[in-house]
Amino acid sequence: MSASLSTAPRAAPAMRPWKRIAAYGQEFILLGAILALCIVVGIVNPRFLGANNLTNIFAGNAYIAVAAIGMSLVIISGHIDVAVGSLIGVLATVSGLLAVNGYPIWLAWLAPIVIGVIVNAGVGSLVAYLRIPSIVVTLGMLSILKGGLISITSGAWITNLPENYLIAQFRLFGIPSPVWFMVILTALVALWMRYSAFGRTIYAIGGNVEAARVAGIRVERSTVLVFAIHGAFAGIAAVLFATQLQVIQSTVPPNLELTVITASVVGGVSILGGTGTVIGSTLAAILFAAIASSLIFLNVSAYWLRSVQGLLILITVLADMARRRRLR
Amino acid sequence: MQPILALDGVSKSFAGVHALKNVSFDVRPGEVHALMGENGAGKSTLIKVMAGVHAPDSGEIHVNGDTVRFTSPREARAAGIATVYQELLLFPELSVAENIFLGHAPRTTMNALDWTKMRNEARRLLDDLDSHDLDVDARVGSLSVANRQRVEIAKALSQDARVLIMDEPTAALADADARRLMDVVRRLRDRGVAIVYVSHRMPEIFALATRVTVLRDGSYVGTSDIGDITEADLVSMMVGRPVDQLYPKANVDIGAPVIELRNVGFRDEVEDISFTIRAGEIVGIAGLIGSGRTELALTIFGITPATSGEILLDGKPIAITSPKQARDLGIAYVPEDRGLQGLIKSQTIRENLSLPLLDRISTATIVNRAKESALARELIKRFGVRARGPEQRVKQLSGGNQQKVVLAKWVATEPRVLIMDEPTRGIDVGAKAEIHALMSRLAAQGLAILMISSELPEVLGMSDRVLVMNNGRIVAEFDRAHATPDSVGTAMMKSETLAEVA
Amino acid sequence: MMLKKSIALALGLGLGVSMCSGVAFAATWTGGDDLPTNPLACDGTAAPAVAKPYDGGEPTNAPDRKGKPIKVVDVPKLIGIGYFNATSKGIADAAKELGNVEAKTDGPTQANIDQQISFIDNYITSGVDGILFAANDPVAIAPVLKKALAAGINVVGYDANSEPNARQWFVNQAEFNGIGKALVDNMAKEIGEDGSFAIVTSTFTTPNQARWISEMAAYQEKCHPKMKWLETVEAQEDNVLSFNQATTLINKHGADLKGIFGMTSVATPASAEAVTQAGQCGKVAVIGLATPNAMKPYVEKDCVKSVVLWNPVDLGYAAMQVLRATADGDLKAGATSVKAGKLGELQVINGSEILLGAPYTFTKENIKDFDF
Amino acid sequence: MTANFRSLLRHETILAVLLVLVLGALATQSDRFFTTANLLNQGRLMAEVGLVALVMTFVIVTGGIDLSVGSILGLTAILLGVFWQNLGMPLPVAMVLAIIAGGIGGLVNGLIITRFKVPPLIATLATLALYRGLAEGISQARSVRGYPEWFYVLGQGDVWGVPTQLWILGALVIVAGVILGLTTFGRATYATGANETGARFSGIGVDRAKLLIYTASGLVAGLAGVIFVSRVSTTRSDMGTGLELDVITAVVLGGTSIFGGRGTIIGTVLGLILMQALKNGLALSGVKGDGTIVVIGLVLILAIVASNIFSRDGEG
Repeated sequence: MSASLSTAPRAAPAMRPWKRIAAYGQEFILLGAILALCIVVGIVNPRFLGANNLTNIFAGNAYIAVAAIGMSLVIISGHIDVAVGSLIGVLATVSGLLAVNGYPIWLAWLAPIVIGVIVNAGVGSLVAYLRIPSIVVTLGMLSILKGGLISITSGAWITNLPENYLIAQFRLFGIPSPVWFMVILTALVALWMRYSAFGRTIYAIGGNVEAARVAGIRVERSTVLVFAIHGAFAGIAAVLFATQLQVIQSTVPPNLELTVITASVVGGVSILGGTGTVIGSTLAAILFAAIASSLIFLNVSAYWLRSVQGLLILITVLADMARRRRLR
Repeated sequence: MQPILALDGVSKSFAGVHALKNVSFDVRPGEVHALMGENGAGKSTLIKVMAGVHAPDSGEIHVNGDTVRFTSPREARAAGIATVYQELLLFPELSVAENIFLGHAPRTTMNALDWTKMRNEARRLLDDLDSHDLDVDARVGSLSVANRQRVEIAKALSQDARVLIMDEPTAALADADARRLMDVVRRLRDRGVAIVYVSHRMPEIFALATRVTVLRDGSYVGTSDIGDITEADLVSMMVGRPVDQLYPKANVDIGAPVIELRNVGFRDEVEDISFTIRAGEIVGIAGLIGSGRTELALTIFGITPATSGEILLDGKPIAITSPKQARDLGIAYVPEDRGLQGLIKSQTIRENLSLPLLDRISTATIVNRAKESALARELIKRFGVRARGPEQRVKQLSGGNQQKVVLAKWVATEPRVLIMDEPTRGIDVGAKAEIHALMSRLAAQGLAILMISSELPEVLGMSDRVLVMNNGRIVAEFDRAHATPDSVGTAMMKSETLAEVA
Repeated sequence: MMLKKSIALALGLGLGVSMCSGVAFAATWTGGDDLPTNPLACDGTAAPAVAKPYDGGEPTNAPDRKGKPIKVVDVPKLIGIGYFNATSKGIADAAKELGNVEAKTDGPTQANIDQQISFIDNYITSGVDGILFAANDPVAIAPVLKKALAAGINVVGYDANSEPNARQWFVNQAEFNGIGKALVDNMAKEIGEDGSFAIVTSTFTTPNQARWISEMAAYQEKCHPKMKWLETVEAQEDNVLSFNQATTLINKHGADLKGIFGMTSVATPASAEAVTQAGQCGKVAVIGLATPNAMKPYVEKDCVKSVVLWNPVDLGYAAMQVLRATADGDLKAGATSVKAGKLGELQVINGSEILLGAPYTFTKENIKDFDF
Repeated sequence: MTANFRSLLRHETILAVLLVLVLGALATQSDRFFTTANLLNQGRLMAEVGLVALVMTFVIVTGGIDLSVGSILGLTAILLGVFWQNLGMPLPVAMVLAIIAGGIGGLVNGLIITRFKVPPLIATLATLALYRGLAEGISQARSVRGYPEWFYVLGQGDVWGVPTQLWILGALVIVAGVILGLTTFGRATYATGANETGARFSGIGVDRAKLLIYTASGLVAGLAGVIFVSRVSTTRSDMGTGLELDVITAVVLGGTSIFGGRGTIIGTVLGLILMQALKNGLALSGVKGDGTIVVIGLVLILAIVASNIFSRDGEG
């Protein structure tokens, strides 16, 4: 061993602080945007900051945040899923049907997760082993799930749900369970993405597939697994979605996939794969909910609501691009 | 000493084409065994067989005398064989430490990744490689090629590699970085690591290797102790015939000035550049990577248009704001990164050749296919591209032939000024000589040529004048007679700042 | 850099302008349409019936279908929602009862005008004898319906009308002003003459809802002038969105909000749920159009006192009966009433419309008796 | 023709064979399928999707995507009505201006993508919401109806027995086919999609090409919007919702690689016809709408699987 032949080790130059912030910048931007929004709207109408309204902002869209967690994993691994909305619709229906037809409640909660895993493992296999671009597979799945759901249920509403099935209406310490789900799952996945080998594998695959393969990562298997995990989150989201009200619509929520993808992407997950965190996507989902709510509080005509939302998405994305450029 | 890794009569074919025919090769602890051959000779396949990427069709692999069969890169790595690939298989979005430990990171008792340990270990490995200046938290995407290389080597070492395979590790490095790398290789060798070293650079082979093995057309040609062989022997073993003069610089009458730069700058990347190139003149630019050489070329070619100064063509000031405009003015650029910048690899030779010429072979914007094919065939012939025909896809060609396609497509635009950035990087000896000959011929036809190269012998051998760049500026100028390795090298290294963005 | 700044500026300006214009508009707008309204008298005396000549269309060279088996397709606005499931059931019931009709329901999965047109177009080609429809847009659907008439197909609408001359008859579940009156009167009864209320609707482009809202506004102005109209929010045909919008309304207006109108069978139960989950049962009234099954839990818990709706099963049933009568030649231009199976005689109004009856109000007492 | 002439031809062959099989099968299921009237009518119904799909082929060949086309269609439809009725412009002027407005929408997409380097998927996801929102805000949910009779020729009329919009579609198919297949611009498009940096370094005006393509995408979406208004005689702000999925499905079914660099107009046209034939033929054979969606989803996946398997050895 002839270590340190030359100069004594110098301390590595510390990362400049603003660069560190820039590296996690999207989360900060989103957090700032949420706070700024709350302050501005709170001044205009203090009721916006009322406990009920804040709870609603967090709880009402928690299922989007949960679905966006899985979506973020998929996008970080370099893929995309445009069928997630249809999948959630199907899984919510399955869950509701089990609940009203006398099956045990735990089965009604668990089945959507299991089925989500199975369906998306299939999607992942097509993507990984047959090398079909994920957008193509999921575009096909979108049609299949949507059409299939209506063929089978003909869109009949599911009513008479048992009281103890409605998990999204449970509260713990006064906080609705969807908020707990959102916060705990986000935290767990964030930690898992950072501290588990598989979490890092997802970044590796999205960053450079060839390098991942040579590094001994089983890319195909990992891809299937990422889709399967995404299916599990879609299942959880579906249960939250299904149990929020006492009626299940058993159709596909319109444009849900776009909302989920937008949350991931605005949350800082690069559509090119390899970067992003689930904290960002959850913050983005909260931001959207806050925007939707604040527009009502600000008396913005509902006619203009969607333009304002579109503009805000655009501004967030442009801010993100500017930040990334600075990082370079 | 017993070889740690030995291949015995290994053959491998792809879709019926033999890539390796009955090749035997071995490497012992504490030696550097150089593997040489022209592109397409089977070096890459051999490396991949050793690394477990390809399973051989026949023949045996022995590790420490035991017969093994690798079914995946993972197994080869478990056997202590690590590979540093030419294309640097790293994850640009992840940190240095993480890249080093991906797939075998230290764990805490909870089986979670131990980031503290990972960073400390990475620090230790990099310090071992004398890379104290490399931040373990830096994003790999923000590092220079040389530093990425160090990360790759650290990654190989992190797994206690007993055999380290290095595929053209210096191909993308400037001289100083290459020297630094060679020090690392020596140090590893002294530690008892067995090193398989692939390179086209003769001086390196003679400086480092203990033994050398030559492949040609997938077959084993021979192995020799480095002391028993000369450069000329090696070249003829590789090519199968003696090669002509190495730097065929013709004496050309230097004509009128073609392009002149006056205080040209781009932001703070290149500053205050002034020089003139005349017809028939080859001007070489030497400098380290990051010295602003390529940035200068990009500015002249309009990729990053000049932010100050002026450029004159035939004495008239011109404004270049896009590559398209540069091309139309008669400036051609054979770029540094052949695969990314020079070619559309998934397209055919014909399509690549015609891409900068589309306007000339089309009537009312409709491309004339007959003209295009004729042009492609003519260029393939004129530049000696070895290909099945114009409809072959570029990605199926060897590096040298790809480079000829790049050169051909630009020469076909009939430029006045030809900028060549690393024109022979990663090209085997035979093709290199052909490219140099072409360059000479073009100069003789009256082109003004600006050549950028990391290989000092090439710069010195081909240039009429040598400009040395450092830190974005031209710091020295030598005419052919005064440009020696010493003088140019000293100018390059002067006030060397390791301007690594960490 | 300049460009970047200017674009950022433009975006900012655009945002500001749209926000401001939004605020400006907020005062004047209700979510209704701009067609003339015709509010009923406050005390419920029926408006004098205006005799109007038949203004529907006629199929060209329709074969004699009297008593013969016919194939009928029902193309609702969209499939997969409770309301049109119920109408579809009514159609199937009537077809079964009649015995000589083969009926099926098919349609787009979203309330999409072009998809609905394509569906009808395909069924014209496939050669059906009769088409039942609920139009997503009265004008957009007209050309394809006229094409059906030209192909000799009997065309009858229900729920949402088309231009009159593009179909033969339209089965009107309840007149717009009748709905408007029923909803507003019920609300006034619950929250008092000076209460304030808000509306959750599907989209502003849905013609029926926009019409109802206009009629409600006109009627409220005329008969309950002290009630305060807070605002109208859009919630698509989406359960969870409706719930979120209703909850936001409750949070925004706090104690000022006394009542919520749900304008669709999706919005009403979701609004009731929002009130329930906010613990505002009894403080915020929910009145709206909805199907009884979805409303039972809230009505039974006294959170919702009254739900206004016609029976959509009856609506589908009547539409099928009318189509059969038309095909048989029993219902001709100028008729004043038509026999509709178990529903008995239905009146012809407005020239070519058949009135199902007055809207029905479900309450705790009677809601158990319905299952749709 | 393109670099991957052979493998492309292969996909198109598979597609053509599939199309013939489907047409044959559908014809045996319903004798009303293979009639001139039905086929022409189907042409009318697919014109809007077809027009947008032509330029979408260019967009996807450059490696991009445009999700905002459905919203642009809705926006131009609304603008047509507003220009004509509220601003009192002559209808032809309003038509031209509405189409130009569509082009501006596309241009904005292009600017966001080329100047700010925002990935096209994200940029057009944002403008998808923005343009739809503008349509809603401008229209205030009011429909504009009652256009003069001559206007309906565009969407409901015939010229020499063939639906008017089918002529327009046919003409644009030829124009798009020639541009993509034969011209220097087509080459630039392929080169950009296969390797953008390489194309730029070869003197191709990559940004200019992209700007033009996204602008054209907006223009044809605008044209489709005007035709659509003429076909359904009214404007609504929700027009064209979900159009992008149909368009992308047709283009991808036609063999255009979602990663860029590959694809032909012929393929897109085949994909389009296959999709429309399935929709129509299955309906005529008694399959309901929801079943048809399932079949289209399956066909999309299977067609790409098949062509991947057949062309795998063709990849170098």
